[in-house]
Amino acid sequence: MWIHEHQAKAWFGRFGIPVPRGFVAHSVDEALSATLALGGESFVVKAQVHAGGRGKAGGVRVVHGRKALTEAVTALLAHRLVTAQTGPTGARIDCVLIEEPCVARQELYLACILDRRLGTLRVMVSSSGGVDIERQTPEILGAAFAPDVGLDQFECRKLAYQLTLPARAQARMAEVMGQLQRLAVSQDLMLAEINPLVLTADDDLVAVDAKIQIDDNALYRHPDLEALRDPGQEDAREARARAAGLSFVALDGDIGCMVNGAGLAMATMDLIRLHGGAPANFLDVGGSATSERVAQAFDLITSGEAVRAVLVNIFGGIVRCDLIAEGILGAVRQGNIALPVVVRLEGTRADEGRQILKRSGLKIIAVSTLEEAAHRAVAEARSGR
Amino acid sequence: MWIHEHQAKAWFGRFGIPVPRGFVAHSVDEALSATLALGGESFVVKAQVHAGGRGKAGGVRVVHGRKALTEAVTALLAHRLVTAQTGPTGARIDCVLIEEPCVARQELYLACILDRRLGTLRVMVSSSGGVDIERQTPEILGAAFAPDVGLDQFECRKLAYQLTLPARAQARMAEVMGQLQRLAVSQDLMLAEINPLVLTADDDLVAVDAKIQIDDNALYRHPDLEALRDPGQEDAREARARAAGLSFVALDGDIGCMVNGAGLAMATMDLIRLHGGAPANFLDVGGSATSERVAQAFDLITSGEAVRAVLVNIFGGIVRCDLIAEGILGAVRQGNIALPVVVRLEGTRADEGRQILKRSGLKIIAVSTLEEAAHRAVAEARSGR
Amino acid sequence: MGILVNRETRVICQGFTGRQGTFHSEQALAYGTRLVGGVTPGKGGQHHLGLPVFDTVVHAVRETGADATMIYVPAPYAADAILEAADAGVRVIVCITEGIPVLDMIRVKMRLRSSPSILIGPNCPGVITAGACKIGIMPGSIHKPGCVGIVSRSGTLTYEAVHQTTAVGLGQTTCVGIGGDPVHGIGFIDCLRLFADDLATEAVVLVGEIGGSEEEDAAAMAGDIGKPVIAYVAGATAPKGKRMGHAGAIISAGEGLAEDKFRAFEAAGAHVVRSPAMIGETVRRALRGMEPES
Amino acid sequence: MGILVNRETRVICQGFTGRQGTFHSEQALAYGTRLVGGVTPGKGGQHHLGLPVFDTVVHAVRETGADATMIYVPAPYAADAILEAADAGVRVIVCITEGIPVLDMIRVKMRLRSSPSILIGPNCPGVITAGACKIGIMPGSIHKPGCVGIVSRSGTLTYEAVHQTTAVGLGQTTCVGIGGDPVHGIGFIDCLRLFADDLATEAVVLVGEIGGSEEEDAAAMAGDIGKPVIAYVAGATAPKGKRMGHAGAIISAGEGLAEDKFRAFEAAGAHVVRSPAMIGETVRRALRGMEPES
Repeated sequence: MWIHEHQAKAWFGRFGIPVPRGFVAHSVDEALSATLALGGESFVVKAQVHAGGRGKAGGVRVVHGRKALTEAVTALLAHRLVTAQTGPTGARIDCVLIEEPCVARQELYLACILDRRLGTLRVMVSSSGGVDIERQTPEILGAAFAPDVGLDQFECRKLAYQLTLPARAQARMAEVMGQLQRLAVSQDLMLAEINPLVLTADDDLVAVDAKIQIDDNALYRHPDLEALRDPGQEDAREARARAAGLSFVALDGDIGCMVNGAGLAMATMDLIRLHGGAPANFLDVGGSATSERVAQAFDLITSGEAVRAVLVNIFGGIVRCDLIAEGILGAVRQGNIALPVVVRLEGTRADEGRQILKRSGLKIIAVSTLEEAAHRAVAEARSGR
Repeated sequence: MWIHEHQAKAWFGRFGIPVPRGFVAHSVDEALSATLALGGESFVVKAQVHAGGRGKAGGVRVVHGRKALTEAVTALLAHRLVTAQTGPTGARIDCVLIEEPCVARQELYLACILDRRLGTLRVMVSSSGGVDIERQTPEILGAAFAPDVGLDQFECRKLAYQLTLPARAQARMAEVMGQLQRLAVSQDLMLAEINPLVLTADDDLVAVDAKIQIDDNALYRHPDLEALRDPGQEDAREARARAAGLSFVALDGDIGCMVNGAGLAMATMDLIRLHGGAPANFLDVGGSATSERVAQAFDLITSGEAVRAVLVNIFGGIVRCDLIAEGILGAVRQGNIALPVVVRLEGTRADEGRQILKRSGLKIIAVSTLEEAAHRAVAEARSGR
Repeated sequence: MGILVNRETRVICQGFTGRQGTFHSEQALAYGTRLVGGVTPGKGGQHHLGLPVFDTVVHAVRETGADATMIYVPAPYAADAILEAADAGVRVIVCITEGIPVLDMIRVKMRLRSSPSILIGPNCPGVITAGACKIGIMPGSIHKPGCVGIVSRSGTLTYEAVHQTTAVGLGQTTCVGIGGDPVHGIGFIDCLRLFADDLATEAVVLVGEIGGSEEEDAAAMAGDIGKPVIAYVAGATAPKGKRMGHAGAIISAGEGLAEDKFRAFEAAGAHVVRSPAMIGETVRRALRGMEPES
Repeated sequence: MGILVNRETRVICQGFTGRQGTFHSEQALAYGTRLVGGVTPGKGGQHHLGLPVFDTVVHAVRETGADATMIYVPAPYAADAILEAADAGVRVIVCITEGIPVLDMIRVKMRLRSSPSILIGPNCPGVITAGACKIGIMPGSIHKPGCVGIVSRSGTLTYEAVHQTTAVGLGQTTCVGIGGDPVHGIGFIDCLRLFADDLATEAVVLVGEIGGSEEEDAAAMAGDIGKPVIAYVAGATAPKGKRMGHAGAIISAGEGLAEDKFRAFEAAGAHVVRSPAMIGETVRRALRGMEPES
């Protein structure tokens, strides 16, 4: 789960990581109040969306005076911001963060990430950060650590004192590093990134941006974190799928896919592409596919206008193909689905499932191999164009 | 640092360890209010002092009706309780805990202690607890654990399911064990003991007594815990010594001892005994003996009426014997001390120190060996009797 | 033959009396797995499916001589269940549970470093040696004793690989699902090593997916095991930054692309399969000696 | 000769530029200790007492080749300083700091288990090989190169033992203060082993005190080191349940009594000294071959 920059910065404040003074605004009035509280004439207006690349997309604006601020806030609030990371529909801006500007002598990078290879957490730090870090490939220092022990303070110093920074900033860096890893461990974060971490004129450090991702699997032990979720930032269907316990990703093709198992679902997508087609979505119906879930899944995968065909690929393990078949019939009947539906059932009770589909009288295209399923679905989608 | 039973039980409550319902009372009125809040006619009145052995000393009373309760509370409050662990002067009772009675099907024992041999914490549990546990030597199960990791929940189960208890109580025991070790680790406890942990009629567990000792060295990271300190439970001179950064223990002999270093101080006491004398106290003046500290130390070791002689034994390492000598002169003059003062100085600037004492004109008995120091101090104390 | 588990493996089930534990224990028994008991705290002394129930794993191991366990306990308790099994000296620990927090798995992995136990999973279908021992949720019926070893991050996609290798008449030795989580127990490399030493295994199918770099790491040794390795990687068409069902299946910061993984296998001389429908056929051809130029 | 440190030992000081670090570094230099630099974060690149200052221990070790360190940093940071020294591969870590929380020391000990570093202390006077290398707060002047090894939980009581062995003309090889805290680094047993192997050491004085059971554990091997062991235990007259200055000096729940410790040493055939004034004399007699009946 991603949270907003302003939420992440509030956490930073509580963990002793310095951030610019700022206020969240949901309206121009709130934004103007924020300027009074901040004082001065220059402000930074930052669109609060769950996506990077905001600066280049016009989502971060430095303004002088209240008139310019009003214009900037008006231009952002309730609009959608399209960045390199949002996809073409962009992300809705429900609020902005109004901050005092922070003059950077140097932009640094600091993050606490999951190191999959070692199976630990890792702190990463670089004396060159900023918007283009992914392209710069600057020298990045890092240290892996065990969550129970935490990153030792001396490890933080070892990293900080390798950076070419004033002595005071090195000491602050070691502290901020310690605080960031404590935050990450205490809140089950998969990613906590500060980019840029700004070196100020007086050799202090300020977290000017903040990116935090929480481990969804750990949310149960942080019931308070659910309040940080912003469903407005999720694709509406992805949110619905999550609520139903399904895994759904919207894509831009025309074949709706319902598959059991994430790996098989990806493989099905890959095969559609190999056959010249394009999946409209990815839906993993999971291991306990009841007829109700199948109906919900069908609803999701057929809901986009672009969908021209449906491909169901089920390899029954725990899932029983006969139940899936009944679920499909119900969904097709109930939803009045006129789209071509290609179904491949294999594994537990596959024969029974195929019989059910055959006897239904509905125009469901039952196939028996993966290859055939992809081939047929692509052909049906093409003919429906 | 020890805390009171009622403070420990408040912690237990917060960590999910069940305790009997109860209220603290500093007066009979408060005690009567407590009975109204508790309801019923039977109550347990427990003197709140920092010492074990309260039950046998009359500090824990089960009463029926409000009249008996008033009598019991009156008999305890503002009196001193002498138990096997308090010494002859006893401990002052400033408040009592009024609790609902808890019927025990069985009395168990549970504690989290420091395992010095392994250098870890250890949970200990026994299916027979109660007042005489130290004499019973019952079968005690235990498991050592690392504070960073905590005692694994499965380790708790391994212990709990070895106890001959109903299944529900075994499960509860595993939980309580986990909670107790979390409490111990989070609050830097050297000892957290529940004796008895009572098995109730409905197979639940209730902590009927609680004994907690906090690591003094760790108090700096728990500033809130200072509020739990009850200076009224400490010997007044021990409290004064602590405030001055000195280590002081009141004893029942007649030779006041000022020594630098705990080991040498104990050795000095031992030697006094070997020579047939008895130390009135133990005072470690520590490694930074300024004249001010020496004056405070002198004040402490001579304050008891019983003191008939003073023995100063300083082996200068960091401590400079000349400064000590000046401190002694100042203290003797300022405090108008008429007692015989035997001084042995050795180590850093010992010659200079001895010279200072010699030149002072005061009746200070300077000796050069440990043996002589003890011998002379005992002789002086004897002649002063 | 096969790896990790066989006809002699004595298996217990943690979470034995629960719904999932019961169902899959029945399935395991039906397949012929030597299930010897189970663990459910508080139910020690009872019997379930005709087998003894114990309060703790250490007790179960002492009484039954179990050397493998399958874990069907809910995610909040699964890490503890794994550690309990390791503490009791269980050799092969199969954790089916999905949804375990990453930090829990980091803690588990660190603790297991000093343990001889092998963890399979979590969030995996389990392990099966065809015709001998099934520990997990895979449908036993699709497996056929044979000569292909399979190791996979996926569940149903593994079944697909099994189905195809059965369909071409080769059958399987052992199929290991290593799980879809970013931090997990046994990995591709461990399994390749085990398959390399297994006399019955003549070829190895490795089914990877996007995310992380475990496939690249495994590719480095795929050419050295003396047996053909057939590699497929799911998610070539997955968008960047989106989690594709599995917690571990996400392309991030230039890492985890399917194309990079395919290239690594190609460079190592593995038999790369771009179509998931061609796994069985590719194994058959590889075993016929139709090696790709390398 | 002697143990742990000698003329070749290259020493750094952590907390070098602080008041304590400065004072005791000067003293060490005056004694002839080969002090080669120090560490104070934020002062790297400066010089202090004519020696280089570094920001980190790893940097100091790389530049100076130090293999021992003395730590004079405040209690809240001392555990981290110990771990930093171990991480940098320092062979002998001497921590003088008192007042370190017990849980910190538990954590440190657990981490050091997998490290080749030897920790001396904390809350100790340090270690000195007479005439060669002084690392700690002991007064150098009372030591005289000789043949007695000393190991002690106490500070000034160690000086007393040193003083007495010097006074009887024997002198010392190495004196190790293991510290007065309940959880500490090197212990009596480790030191007895080292002294056993040291050719220059002809007798060992062991100074214990009440609390814990380390003396009893050490007594078990005191008879086996091939050299006389002279044992004194402070606190025979200390009341039960009272902490006698040192955090570790407390008799609790029937454990830690001086009498039990004396008896253990007697049983092992050690030369037990009941009077702290008789330590030197007892060593002299022991070395003259006046063994007690055993």
